[in-house]
Amino acid sequence: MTAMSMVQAIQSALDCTMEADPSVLVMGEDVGFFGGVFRCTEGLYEKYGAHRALDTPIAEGGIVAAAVGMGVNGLRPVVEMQFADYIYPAIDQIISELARLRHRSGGEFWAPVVIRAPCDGGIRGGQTHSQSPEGIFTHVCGLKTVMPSNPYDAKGLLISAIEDDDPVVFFEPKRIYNGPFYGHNEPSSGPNSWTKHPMGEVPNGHYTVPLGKANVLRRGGAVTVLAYGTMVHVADAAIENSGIDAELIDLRTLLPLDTEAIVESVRKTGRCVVVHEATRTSGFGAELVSEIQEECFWYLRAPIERVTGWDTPYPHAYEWEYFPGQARISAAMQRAIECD
Amino acid sequence: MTAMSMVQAIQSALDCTMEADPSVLVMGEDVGFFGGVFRCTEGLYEKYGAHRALDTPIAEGGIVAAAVGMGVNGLRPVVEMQFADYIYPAIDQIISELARLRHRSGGEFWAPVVIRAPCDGGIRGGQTHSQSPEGIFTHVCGLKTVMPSNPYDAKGLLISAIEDDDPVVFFEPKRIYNGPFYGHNEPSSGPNSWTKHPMGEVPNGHYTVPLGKANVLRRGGAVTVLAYGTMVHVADAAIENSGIDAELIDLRTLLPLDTEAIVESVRKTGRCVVVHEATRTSGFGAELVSEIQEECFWYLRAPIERVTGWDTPYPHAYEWEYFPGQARISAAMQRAIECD
Amino acid sequence: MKTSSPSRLFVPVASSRPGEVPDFSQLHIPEAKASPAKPEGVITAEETYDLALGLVRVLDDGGCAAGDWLPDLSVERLIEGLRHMMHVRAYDERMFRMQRQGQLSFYVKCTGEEAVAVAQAMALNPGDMLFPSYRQQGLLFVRGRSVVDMMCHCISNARDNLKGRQMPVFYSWKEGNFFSISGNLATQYSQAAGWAMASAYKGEEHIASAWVGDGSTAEADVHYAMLFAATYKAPVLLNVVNNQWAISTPQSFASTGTTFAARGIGYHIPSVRVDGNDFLAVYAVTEWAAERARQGHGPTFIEHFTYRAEGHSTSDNPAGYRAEDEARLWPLGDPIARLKQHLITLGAWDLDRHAALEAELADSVTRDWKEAIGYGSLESGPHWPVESMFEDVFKEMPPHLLKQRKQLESGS
Amino acid sequence: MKTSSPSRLFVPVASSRPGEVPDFSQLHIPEAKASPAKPEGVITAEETYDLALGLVRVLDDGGCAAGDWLPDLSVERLIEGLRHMMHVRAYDERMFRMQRQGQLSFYVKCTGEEAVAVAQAMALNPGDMLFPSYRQQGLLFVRGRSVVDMMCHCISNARDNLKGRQMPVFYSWKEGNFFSISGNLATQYSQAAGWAMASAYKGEEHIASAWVGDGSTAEADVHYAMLFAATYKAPVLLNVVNNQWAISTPQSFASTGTTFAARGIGYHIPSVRVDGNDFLAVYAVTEWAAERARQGHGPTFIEHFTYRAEGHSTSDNPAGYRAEDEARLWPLGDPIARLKQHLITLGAWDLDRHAALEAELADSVTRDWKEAIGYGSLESGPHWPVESMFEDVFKEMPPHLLKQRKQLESGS
Ligand SMILES: Cc1ncc(C[n+]2csc(CCOP(=O)(O)OP(=O)(O)O)c2C)c(N)n1
Ligand SMILES: Cc1ncc(C[n+]2csc(CCOP(=O)(O)OP(=O)(O)O)c2C)c(N)n1
Ligand SMILES: [Mg+2]
Ligand SMILES: [Mg+2]
Repeated sequence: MTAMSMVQAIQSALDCTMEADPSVLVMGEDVGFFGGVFRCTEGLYEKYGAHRALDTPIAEGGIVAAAVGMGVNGLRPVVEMQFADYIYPAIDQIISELARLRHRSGGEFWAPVVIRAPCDGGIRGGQTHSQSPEGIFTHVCGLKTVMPSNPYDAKGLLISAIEDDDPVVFFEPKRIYNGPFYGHNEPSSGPNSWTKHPMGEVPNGHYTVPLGKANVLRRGGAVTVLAYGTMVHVADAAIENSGIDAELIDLRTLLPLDTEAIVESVRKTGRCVVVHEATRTSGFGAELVSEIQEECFWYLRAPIERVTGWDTPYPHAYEWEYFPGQARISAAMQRAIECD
Repeated sequence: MTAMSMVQAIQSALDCTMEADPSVLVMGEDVGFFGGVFRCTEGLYEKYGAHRALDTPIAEGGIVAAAVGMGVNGLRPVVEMQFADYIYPAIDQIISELARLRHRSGGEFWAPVVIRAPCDGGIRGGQTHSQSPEGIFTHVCGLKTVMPSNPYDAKGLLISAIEDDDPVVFFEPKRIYNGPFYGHNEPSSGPNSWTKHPMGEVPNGHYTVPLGKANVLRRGGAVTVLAYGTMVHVADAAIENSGIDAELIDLRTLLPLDTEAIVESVRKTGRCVVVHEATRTSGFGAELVSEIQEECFWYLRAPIERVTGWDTPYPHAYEWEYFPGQARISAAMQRAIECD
Repeated sequence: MKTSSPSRLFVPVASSRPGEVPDFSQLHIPEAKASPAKPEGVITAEETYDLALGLVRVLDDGGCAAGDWLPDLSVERLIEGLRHMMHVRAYDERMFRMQRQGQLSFYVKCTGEEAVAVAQAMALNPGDMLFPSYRQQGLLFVRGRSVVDMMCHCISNARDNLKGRQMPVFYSWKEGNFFSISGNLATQYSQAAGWAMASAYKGEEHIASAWVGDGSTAEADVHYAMLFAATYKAPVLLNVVNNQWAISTPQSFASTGTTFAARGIGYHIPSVRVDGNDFLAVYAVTEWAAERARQGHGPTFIEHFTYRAEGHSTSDNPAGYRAEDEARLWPLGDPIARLKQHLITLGAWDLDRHAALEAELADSVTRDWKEAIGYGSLESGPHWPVESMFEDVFKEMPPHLLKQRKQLESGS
Repeated sequence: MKTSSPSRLFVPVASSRPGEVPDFSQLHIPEAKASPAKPEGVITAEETYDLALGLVRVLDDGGCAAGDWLPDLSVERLIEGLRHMMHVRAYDERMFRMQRQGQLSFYVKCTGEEAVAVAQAMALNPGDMLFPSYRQQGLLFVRGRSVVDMMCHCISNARDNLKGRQMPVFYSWKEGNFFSISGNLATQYSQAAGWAMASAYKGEEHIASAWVGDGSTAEADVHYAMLFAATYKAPVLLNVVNNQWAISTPQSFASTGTTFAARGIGYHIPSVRVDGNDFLAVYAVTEWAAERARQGHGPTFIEHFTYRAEGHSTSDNPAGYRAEDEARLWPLGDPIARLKQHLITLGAWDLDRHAALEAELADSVTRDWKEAIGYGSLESGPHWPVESMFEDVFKEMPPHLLKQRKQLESGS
């Protein structure tokens, strides 16, 4: 076990899989010689060579297309989008091709491509370095969508994703790339290493965290809080600081969703708050709310609340006002509990 | 008033606006000389010239980009995507540029572009000529999303969209392009002209149907059914044939959503069925369910049902098994009513 | 809009429209003997300038073959090529008629362009991977796919290898290294570059070959393919089938007024423009390019200059947008007629044998059709079980799809 | 993966990496007097072959100007150009330092590339529309934007014309016909083609000019821009600022081994490669291209051959990926030093005046900074009211945003 940041855990996942399987390669803008603008591919170029830590032209659509072709030809490309905000030029290849290939060819062809994309705000990146487009991908049949909240899960989930024969879009919350995030609505507060964080202790070797399984992080009876990525930490802090007896579920995989774990919890608590940083309207929270109200209707004692980013582009100056912070989560939990 | 198919009504909307305003032009693949593969731009080339009924290269991303530039330079381009399935190569320009321009420039620049896209199944088009991607666009702040269900609305809404200073994605359900659809799950049943359909009588001149206003098509007290596009007809037939006292709301505009009309109805009926042809998970139905359960929780007497396309690519051979037909809608209404 | 100045926007026009006399005066078709020389050894993109702006031809208008592009093909191979092209045409005729009778939802002919797919497939190795568009059915004939299987796919019956999921003509045939065709134009062009990169990555000798139409070159994926193929010297043949039309839109909306092959040079890819109706020339250029790729010299960009003699598809009526006579007057003729003439000139073929072969192939596709329809029709089945639509979305069916499948089965 | 053959995948390499001696041996920089001739009259793309593969230079290494590209610029205009470039550099220095002190979230310098934006803006008309990338701040200086306003934008204070929404350097200035810069590379390149098409549509004489970096040419929007501009002969200047690097990636991952200008010819666009560090050459080429566009002869594709002398941005450390000396040894020198030398050679400038101007401009940006920060800082404000973030999403605020704004205000 080593104390790792999420960046290091991702590096380690890539290293482990590349070492074990010569068909695994990483590719993307600045991922080769330089090791990636967020350093997630550091060291791989020296260790595995230019063709396995493959620098590419700045053409997201071309990168994914090439990865699809490579996947069809027996490789397992792990593509890095420099920012999730720049995944849109590749979306036709992702939706129309990568996600559909196995089905449309009657199972003849498929491409085991993983697309890693740093998402969310947290670096004063304004509207083009802060987006959270995960919801869109959950609407696309044929894709798996994952977002880890800590180094342990990041490595275990990424290894699962690379070994999976289906395409996976793997979102990495930048805000917690380099250390834990305790949900303070201040850019620089909180400790800045994972050393004392249980999920920051990461095995050096191979292990997996299964896709499609949520993690119940806190047990509680008063209200269920569903979150993923950074928001797990914010929700955790909100629960801690509000003293509410909440059950906190880290979804880890958005699709396929661990409906079982969610339903079990909400049937028990009768109340639910759904949290994400993405914009509200038609965000993934909407799917969660719908699924829960269908499955748990007779158990619900309060409307399910959504605490999300506002329906505006991500603003440069107001990161922390845009950000769904503890106060909003606490207020939502409170409203849920007070209902009857 | 003239009896028009939806195709003719759209033609007429384009003709009216082009005649009134020299800054309006139509552009897209085969829309010029030929008049469009679905004939929606027929006659405009002869009447307004090659530069206003503008044939383009087959490059959806380039078409929208050019339209954005034209919009910034004072024109009002109405872009045709040959099929909604081919909107993805343009999605970066739509999401990152068209939708964001006004906001990111502090209101300095904006582009009043309308993007028309024939959507849904109905022509045995398989997975690449049948998709319903509207849900994705409702997740994008800065875009308006519209889908008419009949010729009268199609013309009135399209004129509103063209005259609107915000970008609008305008989905046109192919299945009802050339005549009414009475919701029979058979490809060729039902009458094939709009002559006797009230909403098929269309004024020849200028009129508008406002964006953001739903249309209550049937009054009823037992259950609210929300639908848009083709599904309005299927729901209508299901209600008619099941004899259920349902209230049917045609949303017409998905964003901005007419929440008021929806909430008023569901508070009255206490039950709701949401219908769309798009795939289920994270479809626009999820947003509707979430919004309703938030606003009407204490009025709800049954879980809100979603009747949607399956979470699979649209299959060639099984159009009518994939299609959310009357039987599924009736069953959902029945379940909703029987609950208590 | 304030101004009322006349528009200065240039908009390309078609060389002919309905009611007009077809006008080929812009074409500048060089004679076969004026073909640019076949390069020897390693070549740079710049050195292919004449090849990209000229036109490689082997067969002249009289059916004689000459020049340094003349491929080394036996008479037997030539007859084989002729037979494949005629088989494709017979198949197209049959399927088109069946569509008109309501047996298929859709069909696309490749009439007039048969030489491209047939000659290219014959010049490639069976292990080479094909990424076609919807108009290269000829590839399947050369690779020996069962025509009955192709038909079963087109009518989505119980023997359709694509399980009723795809439209007609969007074939997939893994066994024959024929990639699943997408309805989205050009998306596979760039994938072919990736496939070829993987082949080099693995140190293998297989190459890839990809096709798009003239109109489709406008899509981003064609740019990506050229950029990636050139950057990584990927062993891939990037073919553009310039059949002059993209549905109703002439090639001038994609060619920017020069040849398509010229665009390849801008990406530093050796590029060739070839008479696409000349079986021998297409074969020779393909053989040459494949050899380059296999030896590690990277991609070749090939423009096949041909003509779409029929409508775009069964959904189309070309009378609405092009001069009636254009196809008949196309100055580069018909690929089958030209190879036939060549074989006759060689003394290896005659009109009787030709007529006999035509009849034999027509019979053959009729028999195949009868067999295919015996396995089920589109409207009446039998099809694959409806529930099979939930399979292959993922490798293993996740819970939400299991649930939906159950709902479908229970009709709820 | 079964095979263990060695990889045959070609991957481009940088000309130098840390610890290596910079190697410019591949550059082939012609002398100024070897510049390709300036074309007279209407010209086809093919006729610009030499211009696209060569390099237009006016200033030689000693600061003398000659040749038929020599623009007709008075000494006053040259000094104006020098002043703008020095002003930009002073501004960059100051802002970079302020970023290091935590006053800006991010900053991008254009050091070494000042001639591109400054000379081009001076050669264009004020009514021409600019679609820049983030490294053409020089355009704003020439067009006379208030430096204080630029700074206020960069620190998102209450006087930021973009209301705190955009990152630093993503300027927008409608009054100066300077389009809103996007964080997404190249997206505006293709919009510029559309803007220019609209200008022609309306019969107006304004032209557009757009910029991307070498790395960004790989994006689809650059392909779209070239295709649309060429197809409709749009009056637009398509500029590629080839500063050799895209963050850590050398231009060889985008250039496919030829010049960027060569790509333009493939799209049938007259194309020129110009010494981007030569103020006079950039001015001359721009003036020529703008004139062509204004006369209805369509687009020109211009590669500015220059060098990114500093890191990519404040988020970057070039020591991690390129040889330390590369910038200093760049064989085409520094644009300010070269114009300065030229003016000295002309007897119109001297070292004292230069030093004085440098000091004056440093003072000026210091004063501007003090004023700007007086209107508010990024961290402490005052900013625009937080609720203003709900404005301009749509022209009029729809109900759901009104509701969210209320929630924000009430903290719920
Ligand atoms: C991305 C995309 N856009 C549009 C279409 C609709 N479409 C199908 S075929 C076609 C014309 C293609 O012309 P070309 O590339 O010249 O090929 P050809 O049909 O002549 O073989 C168009 C526009 C599509 N299938 N995919
Ligand atoms: C669509 C998109 N992809 C990736 C990025 C991240 N990115 C920002 S700048 C840059 C390098 C651009 O290099 P170049 O075009 O050469 O311009 P330069 O910085 O050298 O001026 C990259 C990859 C982005 N902003 N947008
Ligand atoms: Mg064509
Ligand atoms: Mg650069």
